[in-house]
Amino acid sequence: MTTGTLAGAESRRRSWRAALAERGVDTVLLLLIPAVAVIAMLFLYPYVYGLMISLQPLEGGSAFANYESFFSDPYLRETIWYTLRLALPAAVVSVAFAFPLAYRMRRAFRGRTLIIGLFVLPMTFGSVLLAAGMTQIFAPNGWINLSLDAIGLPRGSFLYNYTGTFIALLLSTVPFSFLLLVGMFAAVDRRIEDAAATLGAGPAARFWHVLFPLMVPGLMTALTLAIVEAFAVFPSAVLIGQPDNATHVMSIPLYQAAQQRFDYGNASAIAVVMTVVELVVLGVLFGIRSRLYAGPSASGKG
Amino acid sequence: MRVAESNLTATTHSFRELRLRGVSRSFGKAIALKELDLTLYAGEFVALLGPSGCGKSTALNCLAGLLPLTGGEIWKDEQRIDTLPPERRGFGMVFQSYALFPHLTIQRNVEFGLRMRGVRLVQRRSRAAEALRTVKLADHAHKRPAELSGGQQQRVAIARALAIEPDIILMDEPLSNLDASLRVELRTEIKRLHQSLGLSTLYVTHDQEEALSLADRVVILRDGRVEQSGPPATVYSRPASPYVAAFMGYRNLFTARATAAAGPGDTVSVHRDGYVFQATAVAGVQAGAEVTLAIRPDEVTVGEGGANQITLATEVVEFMGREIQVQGRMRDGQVLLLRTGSDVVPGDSVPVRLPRERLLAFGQVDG
Amino acid sequence: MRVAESNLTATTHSFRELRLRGVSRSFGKAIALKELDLTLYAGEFVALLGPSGCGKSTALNCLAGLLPLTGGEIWKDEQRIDTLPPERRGFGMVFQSYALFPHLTIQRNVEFGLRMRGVRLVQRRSRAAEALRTVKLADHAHKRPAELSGGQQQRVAIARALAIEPDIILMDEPLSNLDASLRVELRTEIKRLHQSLGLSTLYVTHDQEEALSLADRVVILRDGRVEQSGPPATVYSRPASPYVAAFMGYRNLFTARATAAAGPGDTVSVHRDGYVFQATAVAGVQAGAEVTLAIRPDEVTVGEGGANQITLATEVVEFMGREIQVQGRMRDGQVLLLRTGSDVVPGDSVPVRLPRERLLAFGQVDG
Amino acid sequence: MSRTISRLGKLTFTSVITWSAAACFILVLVSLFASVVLEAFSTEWRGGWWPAGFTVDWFAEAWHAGVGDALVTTVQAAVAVVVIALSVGVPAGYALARRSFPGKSVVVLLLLLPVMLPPLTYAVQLTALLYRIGLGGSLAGVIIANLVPTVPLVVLITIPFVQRISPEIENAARVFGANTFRLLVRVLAPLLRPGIFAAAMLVMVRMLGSFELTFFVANQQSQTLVVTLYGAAADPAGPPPPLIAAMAVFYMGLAVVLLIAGLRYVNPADAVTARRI
Amino acid sequence: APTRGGGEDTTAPEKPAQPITLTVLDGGGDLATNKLLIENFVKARPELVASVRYETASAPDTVGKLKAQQAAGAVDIGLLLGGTDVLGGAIEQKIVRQLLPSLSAHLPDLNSLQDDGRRQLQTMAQGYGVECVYTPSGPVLAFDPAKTSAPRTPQALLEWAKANPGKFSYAQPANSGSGRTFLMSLPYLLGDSNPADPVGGWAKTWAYLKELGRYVSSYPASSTILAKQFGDGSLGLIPTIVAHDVSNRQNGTWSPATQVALFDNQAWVADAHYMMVPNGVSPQTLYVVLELMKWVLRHDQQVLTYSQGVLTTAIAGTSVDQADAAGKEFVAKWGRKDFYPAAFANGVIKPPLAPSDQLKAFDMWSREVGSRAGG
Ligand SMILES: Nc1ncnc2c1ncn2[C@@H]1O[C@H](COP(=O)(O)OP(=O)(O)OP(=O)(O)O)[C@@H](O)[C@H]1O
Ligand SMILES: Nc1ncnc2c1ncn2[C@@H]1O[C@H](COP(=O)(O)OP(=O)(O)OP(=O)(O)O)[C@@H](O)[C@H]1O
Ligand SMILES: [Mg+2]
Ligand SMILES: [Mg+2]
Repeated sequence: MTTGTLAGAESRRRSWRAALAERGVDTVLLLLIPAVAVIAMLFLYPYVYGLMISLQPLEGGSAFANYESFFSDPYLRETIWYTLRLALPAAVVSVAFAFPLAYRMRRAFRGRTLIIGLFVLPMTFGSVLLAAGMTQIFAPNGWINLSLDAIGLPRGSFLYNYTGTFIALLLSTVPFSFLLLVGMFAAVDRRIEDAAATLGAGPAARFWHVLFPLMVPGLMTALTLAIVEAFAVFPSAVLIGQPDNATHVMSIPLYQAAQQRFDYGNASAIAVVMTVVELVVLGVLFGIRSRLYAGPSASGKG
Repeated sequence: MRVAESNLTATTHSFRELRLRGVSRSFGKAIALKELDLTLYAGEFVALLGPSGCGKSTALNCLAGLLPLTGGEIWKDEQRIDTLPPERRGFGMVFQSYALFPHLTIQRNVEFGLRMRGVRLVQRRSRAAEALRTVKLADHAHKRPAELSGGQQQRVAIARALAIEPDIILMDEPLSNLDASLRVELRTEIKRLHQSLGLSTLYVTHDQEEALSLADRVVILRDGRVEQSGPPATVYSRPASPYVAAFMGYRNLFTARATAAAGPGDTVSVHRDGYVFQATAVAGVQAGAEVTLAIRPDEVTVGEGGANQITLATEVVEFMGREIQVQGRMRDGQVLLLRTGSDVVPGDSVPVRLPRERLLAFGQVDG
Repeated sequence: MRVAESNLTATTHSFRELRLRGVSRSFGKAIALKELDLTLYAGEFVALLGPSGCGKSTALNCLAGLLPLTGGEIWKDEQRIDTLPPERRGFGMVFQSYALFPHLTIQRNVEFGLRMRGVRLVQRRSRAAEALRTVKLADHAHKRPAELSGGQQQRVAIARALAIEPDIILMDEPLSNLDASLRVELRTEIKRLHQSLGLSTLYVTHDQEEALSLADRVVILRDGRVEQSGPPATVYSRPASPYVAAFMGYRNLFTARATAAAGPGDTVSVHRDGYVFQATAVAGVQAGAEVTLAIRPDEVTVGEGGANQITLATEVVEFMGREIQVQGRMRDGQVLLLRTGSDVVPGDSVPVRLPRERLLAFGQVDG
Repeated sequence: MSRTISRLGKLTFTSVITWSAAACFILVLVSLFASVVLEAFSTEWRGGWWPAGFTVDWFAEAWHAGVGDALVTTVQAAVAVVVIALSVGVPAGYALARRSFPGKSVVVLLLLLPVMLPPLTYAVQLTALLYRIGLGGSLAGVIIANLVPTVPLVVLITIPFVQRISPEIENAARVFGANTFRLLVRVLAPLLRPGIFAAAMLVMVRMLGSFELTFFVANQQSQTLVVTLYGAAADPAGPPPPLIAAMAVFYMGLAVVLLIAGLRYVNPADAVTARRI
Repeated sequence: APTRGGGEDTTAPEKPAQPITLTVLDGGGDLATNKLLIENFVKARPELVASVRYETASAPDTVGKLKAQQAAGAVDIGLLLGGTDVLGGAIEQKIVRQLLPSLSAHLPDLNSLQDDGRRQLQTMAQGYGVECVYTPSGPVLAFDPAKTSAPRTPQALLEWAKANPGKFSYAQPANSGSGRTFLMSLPYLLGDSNPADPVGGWAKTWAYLKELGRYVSSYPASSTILAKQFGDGSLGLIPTIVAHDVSNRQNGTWSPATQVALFDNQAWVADAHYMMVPNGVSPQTLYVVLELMKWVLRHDQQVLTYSQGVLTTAIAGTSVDQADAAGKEFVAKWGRKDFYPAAFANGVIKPPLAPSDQLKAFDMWSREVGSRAGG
């Protein structure tokens, strides 16, 4: 009798577990715990604290005063636009730039590791270093302009404007996208491409019809990270951009609030706005991604 | 295959012959193809046979342009094609590993080649649908490869290659994962398409029956070289070497000594284990030379009477469907396999006969 | 398989039986397994047969714990194991897709399971080496899977599963990519290991000969359900339904009408095309009911004399090795296949006999 | 190999564009790198092709400013952060790639937020938290604080790489007795190598470059190179550019050494699923 | 006992029984001048200090760091150094202790040490800090005498900029000492209605800067970048401050031939840096820090700072003549002996804006001037 009920309970528990497993809830999810714990403990509290103080304006007034002041001031409001017009093209261009190159890294050729190393090199520059180096070589009589002179091209103005920040952003996001995509390309089964070739697909068609769709998840991740990186653009916007004007990105009033006025509430409010804008952008991306293929890049036997 | 009213209308072929000339391919130090010479005539159905790892897939891959040659040339009539990229060779190919596009539905997998050829949507749809019907997968058109069973995936690979109706189609064990009845059906279908479309087909298989029933010519590979090439009946009944014989199901291979010299096709006397056998010499045999005798289990007949009679001590009896397979030993311990419909039990002593015309004697054992 | 001196020492098994009880598995709306009941007794060799896509691999995957069940239970004696994770079930498995570890050498692929079991290096090495010798890949131990041919990869998959010497081994078409002679060799090897290690084996194959020669019991699946289960000889000679018959090589299936009722195993008179046949009823047949007649091509004998005599107009003749396969038509157009050693040419009119004991009559056609 | 070369040799329109873009990029990079190194060795450099004179004094000065200790701390902290972030992040990325479960989007969002927010917005509170639990000023504190932005990065990068891997291989590992841990270590980790490398690189960069978090949490003993560098750069009298360059050369040197070491062991372009026949 | 979150700290100093380890956080680059004095203190008073740890960072980061430590009630910093920006942030965030008048007994009599200019800036500290660096800061105009001569009035400067578009610029005031000094000096130069009120009283200044901005191609983000651009010739004329004039020539960023000039009716903006004590330090640390402050303000110590790059000391009544040999040499080599002593006596010396007003000015500058660079 007792064993019967025990067995019944046991089997109920099991079927319950099976039902959960079917929905994806099983022991594998335990792997999430350390990461979620780290973030929950170390990030959530500070972040929620920031959220709370963003609703407690220093000057008093309504709880949303910090947000109201942001959106009612065109100079601040426009930072959204300045950020987007810097971050989005930079992210897209860096991924678009890294993609064909990463594609070419699939073939083994002499010097491949060198090229990979060179491309990843800027990851080792900090943003300050990057800015310092850029002010050196892009200066009106720096190497770049001297070279342009030497080959008879007109000098360019690469510093303290949109272009400068854009270049700096590229220098920091391209290597990363490149590294990510090189790895993703390597995971694509070559036989699939071979199959496409025998079916009459030339290099371009193979690329667009086979490789590209298989690369989409990696591309999206690269784009996401590039956007995140570009949104946080601060040192390069200030150091080689035009921080009050063409590169007046959201992080600038944020830093000013936090670092000059020590108005952490206001800074948090701007951070929240920035996060929301970013989430909208990423939401669109993820929305697109969820419609595309994300699965193994090989099929069949072996 | 002989057909009552030939439906082989004189299809016009875009080429006359495809020639591999001394094609070699090595992987590092390992040599997969060793100066392979092989010709595929337009409209011909050639079966490529050989043991696992002998270079069959390598040969197809070289032909399709997926592996660069380390030596030799490939010619299509007067055009040298081994330098063309795969997409410009226009061969259809069924990969041993299927190599389906994991991100495309079955429908689109099959349509892929047509799309590359710029075939219009409507026509593409209908040809893909037809190819899928041929392999009995019309119901699965909307699935992705990962949602199919192994055999279903294999059939998609076939449909994909057939849909483009290429001049030359290369198939690498296309039916290996299918059950017997489906295999027979598709075999027939492939043969039909081969004939109606005038395809030239190079077909790798390890299924001897498939090779024999489909092919106009059978090519046996050995370590990256052609060991024998000829019509199925010839290869089957007159293997050129013990190697081919072993491959053609001559599972009883044992040595004996010739008592006299004999020319090819002649009857030769050999002795072993106290018995004297009359065998058919495949090539010239010298007196006193060691020869290899070969006979298929199903050619060994049970019962007394006639020449080449020996007695076997049976050991293992296996059920094989219509017949049983019996493993027995000669007096000197040599194992012999035979198939029979009669009832034999392990431990029996059974008299068997090795028909002279089916007992082949190979002189000069190589390899 | 009957063996002269049984080398089947009474191996002690760690369990008595493995039971699948009403096991179901669906993918979305598609049902792959429908309340499957199946028992594997310790030490038994069960062959799972069925057409492509009928759920064989799904069944193995469920058993191994790789797919959660949508219904039913799996018991190992008194222990319910369907909730155990795969790594705790201790089964060996040969995947239909091989699923070799691409980053490991062959050697380490084969060692993998042993390593997971904490087997010491020296022992691991020797067991892996032995398993590789068994599948004739000792020379390739240092290669990566990508450097092997299809058949070689398949053999690695077998070696990997054998190396861990599991209680229960699940094999999903393990020999499909091997040539005939290697297949026979490995078949023997698998059987030997099965016996010497006392493995319980569930073996998916589409090769009827393999199933019949290896298995203690054959299970035929149909749409995720067991259609028939029994010893090879029974399933072969007494298929339970036209479906099984078709699967067992009864390629001639045609309808006729019973003239009188008959019980199972009785002789029943049927008529078609003006002929009257005597057939063996597999299940009860009612008078006047439509029956399906089934006969294998190789049971149809050429020649005059005896009952069940008909004349065929031959159409296609195919070379099959020892015999030829002839496709002919009865007067009403029904196609019949037969195999014969005699010389038949297309266009002949050939008298054939359908032996009563081999001509099966199934009443009540389902599906 | 010969195929590779023949393909590479073929100049198509797109390949010309790609390679020349790459060449420009590399040219800019290398000159950037070179200019910083050159500047660090220069007595003065006021524009033009070449500095006025050369000296190694700036390196000595940089060393006196505490670069030596900071180097050691940086290596310790960077290695620890990379190791911890990978061992925490990769399993989580695996779980997110392989399972879809109720509430997954919440977890994803939670993991996305820390990468999206500038550290400044939570640095003060996070630091206070660490001081409160007694980790302020310690190397452990520095390491822990740097996990916040880096763990999510690892997770994000891992996801697409896991999706690339056929589940059948995983199945095989499980059937042959690998539990989840061993599956991760013995099978997935090697297959994910390029992804892990990419993640490690990014973590390293974030770690080496993350100023606020490290500065707030560190004290003089536990400060990293970048904090020392910022400290020097914060001199309102305007630090001499060559000194900054010299410190930067230390910083780059360290990063380049780590990069080369990484590339020695992992070639991100090396596929485990090579062409098969 | 440490107090949390910036409540009033009333700890009384207490002489330590054992020498302590003192941590100094420098948010204003003040160690450059004061480190020597601190080291001397350690040597002189080993019974109080065993060792000193130095940390440096930019002004905003120092405030953030201290705030975090205080939020957790675990302050390990004993002495905070910084300019008016650090001071302002520290007062506003309530992270430093008010030293005067409550602890005046433990400090020297500042009135006797400081003259008017110094006292004005000491007053700005509201008792939260003790001045340790003082200088009339700027603006001075830097130029290359070989290429141009310096304008002597704001109007002439405008003309110069118009004649040489893109060749004049100044660093963003929010991020640079030189930029803000120029900005804060202009209302005096132009005669604005209320130089202390950037919002209401700077009409002429804003109009002037907007006009000037039409000929400026971009405003560099920091004095360092500005200096670099001037050094490499991209810019021909820049407003700078005394300290930068010295350091840039000294480290080779500028050619030694560079000259500086004053406006005719020069309005110096003074600059000062302060020693501060965070809330929540232990009584022993407090004692040591107060002793240190006394030490630093000693006449014999202050004259040593000439060798560390200053031209004016934190206390009145010192001169280069009293400096040691190194100090004399330094001033002789870089200090424009013939120019600065006279220049400091020229024109008026004004205190900078209060920190909160500075922020308002910076914000207005960003909106009105910075956002229109080059246009
Ligand atoms: N992941 C999946 N999603 C949807 N359908 C699936 C999936 N896996 C299998 N199926 C379907 O389930 C059925 C059974 O598949 P299973 O792989 O078990 O067949 P099988 O008997 O092994 O066939 P084969 O002999 O071809 O390997 C097939 O029709 C297949 O299309
Ligand atoms: N990429 C490679 N690197 C090294 N050796 C290889 C590679 N590909 C194939 N080989 C070797 O070349 C030989 C021929 O391989 P191939 O695939 O052509 O054999 P196959 O005849 O198709 O065999 P199977 O019937 O098993 O498919 C094999 O021994 C194999 O190990
Ligand atoms: Mg092959
Ligand atoms: Mg299957």
